[in-house]
Amino acid sequence: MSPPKPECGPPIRALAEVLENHREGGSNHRLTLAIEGWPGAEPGQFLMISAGAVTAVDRTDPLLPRPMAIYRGHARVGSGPARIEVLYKASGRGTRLLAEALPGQRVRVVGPLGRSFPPPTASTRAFLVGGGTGIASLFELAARAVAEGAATRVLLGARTAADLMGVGDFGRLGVELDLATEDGSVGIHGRVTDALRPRLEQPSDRHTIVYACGPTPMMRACSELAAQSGARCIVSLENNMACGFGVCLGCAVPVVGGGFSLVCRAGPIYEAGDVAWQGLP
Amino acid sequence: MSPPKPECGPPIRALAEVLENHREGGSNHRLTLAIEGWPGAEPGQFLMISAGAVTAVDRTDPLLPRPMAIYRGHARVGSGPARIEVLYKASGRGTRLLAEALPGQRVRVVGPLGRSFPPPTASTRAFLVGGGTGIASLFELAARAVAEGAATRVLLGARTAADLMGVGDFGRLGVELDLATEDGSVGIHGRVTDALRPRLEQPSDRHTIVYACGPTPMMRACSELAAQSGARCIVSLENNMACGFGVCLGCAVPVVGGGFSLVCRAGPIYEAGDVAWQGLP
Amino acid sequence: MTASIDTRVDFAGIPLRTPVLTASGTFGYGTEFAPFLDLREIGGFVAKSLTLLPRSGNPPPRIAETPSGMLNAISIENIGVEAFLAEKLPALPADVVVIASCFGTDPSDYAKLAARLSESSRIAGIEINASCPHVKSGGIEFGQDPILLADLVRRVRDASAKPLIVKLSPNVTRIGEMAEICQSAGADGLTLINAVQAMEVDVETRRPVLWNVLGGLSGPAIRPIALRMVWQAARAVDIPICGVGGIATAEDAVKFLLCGATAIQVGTINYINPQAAAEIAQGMVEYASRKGFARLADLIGALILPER
Amino acid sequence: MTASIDTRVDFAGIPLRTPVLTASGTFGYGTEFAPFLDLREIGGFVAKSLTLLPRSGNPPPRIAETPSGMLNAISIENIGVEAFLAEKLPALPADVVVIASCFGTDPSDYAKLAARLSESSRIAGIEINASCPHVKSGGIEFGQDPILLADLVRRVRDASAKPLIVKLSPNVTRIGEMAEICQSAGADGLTLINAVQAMEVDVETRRPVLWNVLGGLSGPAIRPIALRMVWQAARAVDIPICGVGGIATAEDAVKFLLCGATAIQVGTINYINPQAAAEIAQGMVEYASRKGFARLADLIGALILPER
Ligand SMILES: Cc1cc2nc3c(=O)[nH]c(=O)nc-3n(C[C@H](O)[C@H](O)[C@H](O)COP(=O)(O)OP(=O)(O)OC[C@H]3O[C@@H](n4cnc5c(N)ncnc54)[C@H](O)[C@@H]3O)c2cc1C
Ligand SMILES: Cc1cc2nc3c(=O)[nH]c(=O)nc-3n(C[C@H](O)[C@H](O)[C@H](O)COP(=O)(O)OP(=O)(O)OC[C@H]3O[C@@H](n4cnc5c(N)ncnc54)[C@H](O)[C@@H]3O)c2cc1C
Ligand SMILES: Cc1cc2nc3c(=O)[nH]c(=O)nc-3n(C[C@H](O)[C@H](O)[C@H](O)COP(=O)(O)O)c2cc1C
Ligand SMILES: Cc1cc2nc3c(=O)[nH]c(=O)nc-3n(C[C@H](O)[C@H](O)[C@H](O)COP(=O)(O)O)c2cc1C
Ligand code: FES
Ligand code: FES
Repeated sequence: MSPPKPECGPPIRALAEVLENHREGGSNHRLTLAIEGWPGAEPGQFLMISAGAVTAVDRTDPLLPRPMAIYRGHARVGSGPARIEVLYKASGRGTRLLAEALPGQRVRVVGPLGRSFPPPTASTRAFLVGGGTGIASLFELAARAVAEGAATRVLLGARTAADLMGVGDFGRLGVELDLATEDGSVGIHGRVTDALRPRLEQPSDRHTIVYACGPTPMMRACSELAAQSGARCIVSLENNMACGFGVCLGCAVPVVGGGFSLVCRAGPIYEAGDVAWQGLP
Repeated sequence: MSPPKPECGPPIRALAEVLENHREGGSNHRLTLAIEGWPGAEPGQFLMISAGAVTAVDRTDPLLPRPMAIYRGHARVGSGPARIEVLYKASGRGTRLLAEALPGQRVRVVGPLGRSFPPPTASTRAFLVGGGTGIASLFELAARAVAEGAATRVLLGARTAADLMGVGDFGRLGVELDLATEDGSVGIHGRVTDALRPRLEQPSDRHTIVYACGPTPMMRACSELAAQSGARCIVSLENNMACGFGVCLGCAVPVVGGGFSLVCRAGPIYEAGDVAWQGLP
Repeated sequence: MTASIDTRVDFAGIPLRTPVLTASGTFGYGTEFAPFLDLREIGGFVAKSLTLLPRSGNPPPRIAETPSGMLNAISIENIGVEAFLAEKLPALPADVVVIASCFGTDPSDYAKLAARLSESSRIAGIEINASCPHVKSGGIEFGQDPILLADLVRRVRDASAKPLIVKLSPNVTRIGEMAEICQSAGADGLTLINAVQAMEVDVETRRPVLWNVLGGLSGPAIRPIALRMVWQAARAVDIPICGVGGIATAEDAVKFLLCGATAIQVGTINYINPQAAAEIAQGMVEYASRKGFARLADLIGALILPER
Repeated sequence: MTASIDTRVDFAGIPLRTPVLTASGTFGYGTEFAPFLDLREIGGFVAKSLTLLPRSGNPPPRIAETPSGMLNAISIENIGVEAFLAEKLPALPADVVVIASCFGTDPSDYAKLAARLSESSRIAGIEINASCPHVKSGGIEFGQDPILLADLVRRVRDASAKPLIVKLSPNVTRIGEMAEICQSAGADGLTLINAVQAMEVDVETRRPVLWNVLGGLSGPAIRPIALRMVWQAARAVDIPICGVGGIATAEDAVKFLLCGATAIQVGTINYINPQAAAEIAQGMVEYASRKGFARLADLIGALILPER
């Protein structure tokens, strides 16, 4: 499969300083890092972050770093370090340890990694559909879409209001924003795909692009809705990763036409039509 | 071997709160813990302390707790938790992680463990000889000796002044205090045993007790000096430990007359004459 | 709600209150844990391996820490079978299940031990330690050689009518084959795994860390190896299996049951948390009720395999 | 001061700038690490195992995290020997030592691969992966069966004049015996260990974590097992040994040399720290100078054993 866009980089390995790391509703956290020598990143790229702050001596449990989308990158002030934001959910062992990292402590990062979203243009009708932590992969894309003058609607869904990530940030971008919660605590009562469906009722052409990131069933549903209305659909996949830069072969997902594709290298961004959905974990 | 004194206890397992944990010269640290349900301890007993503060999720590396002498136990205020002080040297993986524990964080402890020093009496001429981190095992004994009205002299040695633990505390007890440093930065220029030697030149009887805790060669030298002058010598041994309460059999040391003794259970306090010195690690 | 879960299992003819036992050599003779837990909160324990005569082990250092694990080379230091029967056994509450572990350098040692231990009504079962990974003569050869192992098990089987459990060594090419051999030789159950033979070096002294040079690796590091071997053994035999190796949490214990173990043993973690076994027993009940299992026994072999 | 240390070693006839290599399957085809380190800072690398034809591996999930380790069941996904020779090899700097790893389901596959690879002057040596722990047909049988292994090594020996290295499986009863077999069958060197066969289960889904059910355990967790096997193999054979298994620091690497390894390979840690191999190479120099060794080669087998 031809990648949507040449990968950005080259990635660096850095000892990032934690500037902020606080809880934002539910178990969602916002981590702000200062990274020296950051080469810049494109929307949709990610980082590998150590599972917890670096301690006096390296601990081998948990062993593997965790892949995290680059939620927002701030323009570097002069020659200083870049400021990079990550939104994450403290769920398992690594992210719960990460949630304990204090400002001034350090975390190891490798990135930017992966390929970025094919950018929207002024003629694009862009629907950015985010579910759960998948929302984190969409902010830079939304900002880019607005900058390009694309008609941009962001649809965000989660179980409940507290779990919705970054709603305020998206709001400030001035995009059209639809929210959906499974308990109806905010926005429409239901799934984010229920919010998308009516938007795609009219047949649309390839200038209409659905960018989806979230749980696999959600992305799969988005790709079907898009296909029905003739729209293009781009998804950002998740998979277990050990390295993040294409050497462990652990992140492979099956693709249409047979064989596998490395989410960390050929992805995480895919044309929905290229993904062999039934074969995903 | 008949233990010098029946063991105190029963030990408890507790999630202790870190009240203070700061550096005190060199790589020595003072850790103050608040422990609920603490049964009290006798001079010479120790704790098993987790290798670092307890984190959101248990990490299995480093795996084993670390044995640490109970440096000082403070009388409980009303029904509140007991305040226990530990002096430790941040040297290896576990103690360097322990040195990062912040006030308010928690560490797991099991204790009090091991047997205590045979107490001095009013008729005792007590020499407490501490080297390096071994000093930490002697403070409660010194306090007891003073309380009993024993003639008490404390001799403390280390590589350099900064490495000397708890000198101020011993001073405040009003004991006679001799210091020795290998670089001469404070006290006599040499080993703590060089400070002990002149004190034992006159032949002495069994009322003279040399209590020694420190590196094995130091304790061995003390036992020889004591033997030469006819004094009694009690030592506090160290050995690798996994459990601290007599089940792993990992802490065994050879004893005179063959066989092994568990430092955590029969010890750490031994009559110097019972120890098969040549067989120590 | 969790009260309604039936926690009982039958392991090799031994009725257990809960599938959670503690492993030989990690629980002393039981009494050492009195300050920390009520022995009735667990299914029972396997006592430190016994020899016919008292045995003093290796000189120090005997243990070392490794990533998520530890090494040991104790060499079966124990008080001997007679002192165990005379002093240790009577000190235990009557309703605590005690499994005795036998160790020897010759099959006849094992047979004599099993016969002697079988005279006591307090012994619920015999575990053959055919797998001690660091004693040159003894353990390792039995557990690693099919012929030796079959002979050993038969000899002990003839010497005792108690439930007979063979504890297997992980240091073999085909664990399933060893399991089959024990089954056909008359074993009632299997325990696996013992520690994995390993080594550690001190780069400062340039010497082996252990006096014995080689030792046994235990702790969470080996859990995935133990789980694999339990899974393979469970598919090779019909007799029940007791899983041991790196179990630190109730979830770990559940994994072993799902892979086919009838019971589990908590080992190294007892040192770090002397209350672990009781906490694991409780946690398994919570898991079962959360997952809607009425009996812990229903978890045995309940692993869902992809149909291919 | 550290500059004065001679870091060169000769491994199985391959002159190495430093004893630090990177392990097959953990370093891709080399080029992936260009952003992170200069390949000239390490001794060289073993490329991902190759098969005669391109091979796509197992469906996801392929990896899982375990205590101080990870499981993998990739199943030798690779681009095939021809694409490797045509595309990957030319992309590498001329002075980088490249060892090719061969994998097959039949001895003739290995022989053909070795012969084809030997045509390239860029290949410094051939490593036989006779030990892949998770492919039913192939790896595991060769590495675990003395007769199959001897035959395999002889067949490949006849097919190639390049330095021939056999990578052994840790899933055997007697590693020393396997080492001897390879030596007498004509191997120039040995690499050990490959990942240890293991398993992990997800208690929420009650399913194996890996699509393949079984996988290979790697990372620091297995280091004490690898060190033991290297020690045992080094005492069994005269041919040089390359130690691999859980190496994360220069001290870890030194331990393997002290136990008799001539070189080492960094594996899993490359994923976590893509600069690890270069840092380890540098750290070994610092260790040597701190300890007063003029040559890293002087560390080989320099373990001090208690005289008894
Ligand atoms: C490209 C990419 C971008 C991501 N961006 C974000 C983000 O911005 N915010 C966020 O909260 N999450 C993100 N995730 C998911 C995140 O990586 C996992 O939630 C996280 O790895 C779980 O780690 P844990 O320590 O909480 O769970 P644990 O249970 O401790 O994880 C155990 C192992 O499984 C892996 N794992 C578990 N769940 C996942 C998962 N869903 N995806 C990948 N690996 C997993 C872990 O990496 C680790 O190796 C992203 C995943 C990918 C692949
Ligand atoms: C009864 C007793 C009381 C002690 N009291 C004190 C004290 O009050 N203050 C203090 O600073 N130290 C004390 N020690 C020594 C202290 O336990 C070790 O310094 C500490 O375990 C080293 O751990 P680490 O994490 O720094 O080293 P690491 O290198 O990480 O230790 C690795 C392993 O070796 C063991 N180990 C290493 N050195 C020793 C040692 N000297 N003794 C026992 N185990 C060791 C560790 O416990 C651990 O299991 C005492 C030891 C014993 C046995
Ligand atoms: C210090 C120590 C001593 C042990 N002694 C014995 C023993 O005497 N008999 C035996 O069968 N197993 C013995 N074992 C092995 C354990 O019973 C268990 O099989 C092994 O440690 C793996 O389980 P774990 O990882 O939970 O510890 C010992 C283990 C340790 C750590
Ligand atoms: C994801 C992964 C893939 C591997 N692929 C191969 C392979 O293709 N060929 C091979 O000989 N070894 C392979 N190995 C084994 C490693 O080369 C190494 O022997 C093993 O991981 C132990 O070393 P470590 O603990 O340093 O990783 C692989 C290991 C991992 C983790
Ligand atoms: S995560 Fe290692 S190859 Fe993709
Ligand atoms: S430390 Fe376990 S018996 Fe002494």
